[in-house]
Amino acid sequence: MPVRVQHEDFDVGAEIAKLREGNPAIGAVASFVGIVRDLNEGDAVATLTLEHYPGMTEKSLEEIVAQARQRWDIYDALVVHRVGTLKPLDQIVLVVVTSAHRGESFEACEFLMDYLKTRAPFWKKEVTPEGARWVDARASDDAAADRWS
Amino acid sequence: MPVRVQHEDFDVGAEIAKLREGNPAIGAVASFVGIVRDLNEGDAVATLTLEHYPGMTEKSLEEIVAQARQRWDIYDALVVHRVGTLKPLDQIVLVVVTSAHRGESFEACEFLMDYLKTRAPFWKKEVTPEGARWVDARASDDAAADRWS
Amino acid sequence: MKANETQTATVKVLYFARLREALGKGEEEIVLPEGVDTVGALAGFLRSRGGAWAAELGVGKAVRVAVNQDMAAPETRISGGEEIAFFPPVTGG
Amino acid sequence: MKANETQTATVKVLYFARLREALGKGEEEIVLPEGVDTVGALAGFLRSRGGAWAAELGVGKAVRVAVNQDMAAPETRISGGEEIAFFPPVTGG
Repeated sequence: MPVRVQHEDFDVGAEIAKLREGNPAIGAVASFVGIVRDLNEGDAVATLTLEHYPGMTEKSLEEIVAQARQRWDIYDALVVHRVGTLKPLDQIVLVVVTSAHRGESFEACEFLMDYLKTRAPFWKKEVTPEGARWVDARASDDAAADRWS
Repeated sequence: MPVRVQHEDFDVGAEIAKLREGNPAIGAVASFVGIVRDLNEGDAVATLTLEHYPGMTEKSLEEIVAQARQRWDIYDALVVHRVGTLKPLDQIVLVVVTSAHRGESFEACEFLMDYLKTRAPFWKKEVTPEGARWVDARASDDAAADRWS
Repeated sequence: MKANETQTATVKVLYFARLREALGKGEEEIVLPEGVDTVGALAGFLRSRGGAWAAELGVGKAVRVAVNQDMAAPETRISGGEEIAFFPPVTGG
Repeated sequence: MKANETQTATVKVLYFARLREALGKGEEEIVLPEGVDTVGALAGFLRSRGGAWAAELGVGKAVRVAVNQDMAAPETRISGGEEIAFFPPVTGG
């Protein structure tokens, strides 16, 4: 399963080890971990709650992984995204890509993050001293995703 | 210590956890693992031996990390590179970069790998059915490094 | 249009995140009124409820729509039986 | 030039990887001959030994040089006391 949406935390080292297990043709593993920061737009963040669209979220992530496989010569890709209420220092998302050479895994990993940020139905709500608020989509994320089209 | 050259293997999950430990301003961790492949230029690889220039290797890696810190708004960077005799599936190199947002850590991580590949004094010798041979430098690695200058 | 066809032209409508909160519900069944055969027309029908519906789904609001879990456009056709979701721009990752 | 100054003008020379194997040694002390005051001149002196030295350090060979662990060029000056390393293009990572 290249895609998982879950409440539980994930173990980066174990996920990487599992993805490349037994494939001696892999020469490169690029990975990314997104983490809850204690500060967003100048305000202290106490908690961050992630909502998603069950069914569509998994489907869109699988489509994004399928696109990455078409565009780059990679062996495997994994996306794990948490939902529910998290706090600063908690892991949110993991993307891992394996390939023969580093260029492909780096590019595919960045592509997966950029597309996930702009196309997968997740929404963040954060609690700050000012109260709870939905996080706004960032124009810079759209720009990052547009690089690939 | 942002740079280590060692015979021992490394634990990717533990290294990432240590690098971001206690810094809730970190929102992004990009990492890369390079691995010994069982096939290079069409020949089966039995072992790969890495030689380095003790002293200069560490110094050049530290300079590369310092450059990355100057060029990108990152929190930390780690480079671990193994030397000695390795076999297919063994880990060779780890680069980890932490930052607030993902763009910086991805770019700095790729930069570190590209510079390390072309400027840090390591040399690979592989044993294949054809005998032992020194691995040739790749023009594609020079091109990758040239992107940053 | 025959009476029994009209009866079956219902859609399941979902609302997420800021929209779910503002509209006060996450899900409802809607019998498509006559002439409502696109995503845009359905949004117009919802806006006609007034109040938060008019405000949240009005012009200038960044609202995304998915039909059967695929991103859709105002002109995407609907004919009953679909799952239609309205939500704000996504912010995961 | 005074005799005791000439005596101290030695350098430590290192060879790595393919070069170390082809030249049959990884390290040596060299007393700089008179007039050898650049990296290029030192390479010329080493080539004058003939055989593998002439072949491995000859024109068209991709050889890198570091002086005191910094990358150097043929015109980099040396005056004794340096650590000078010759090696092939690097292939780590």
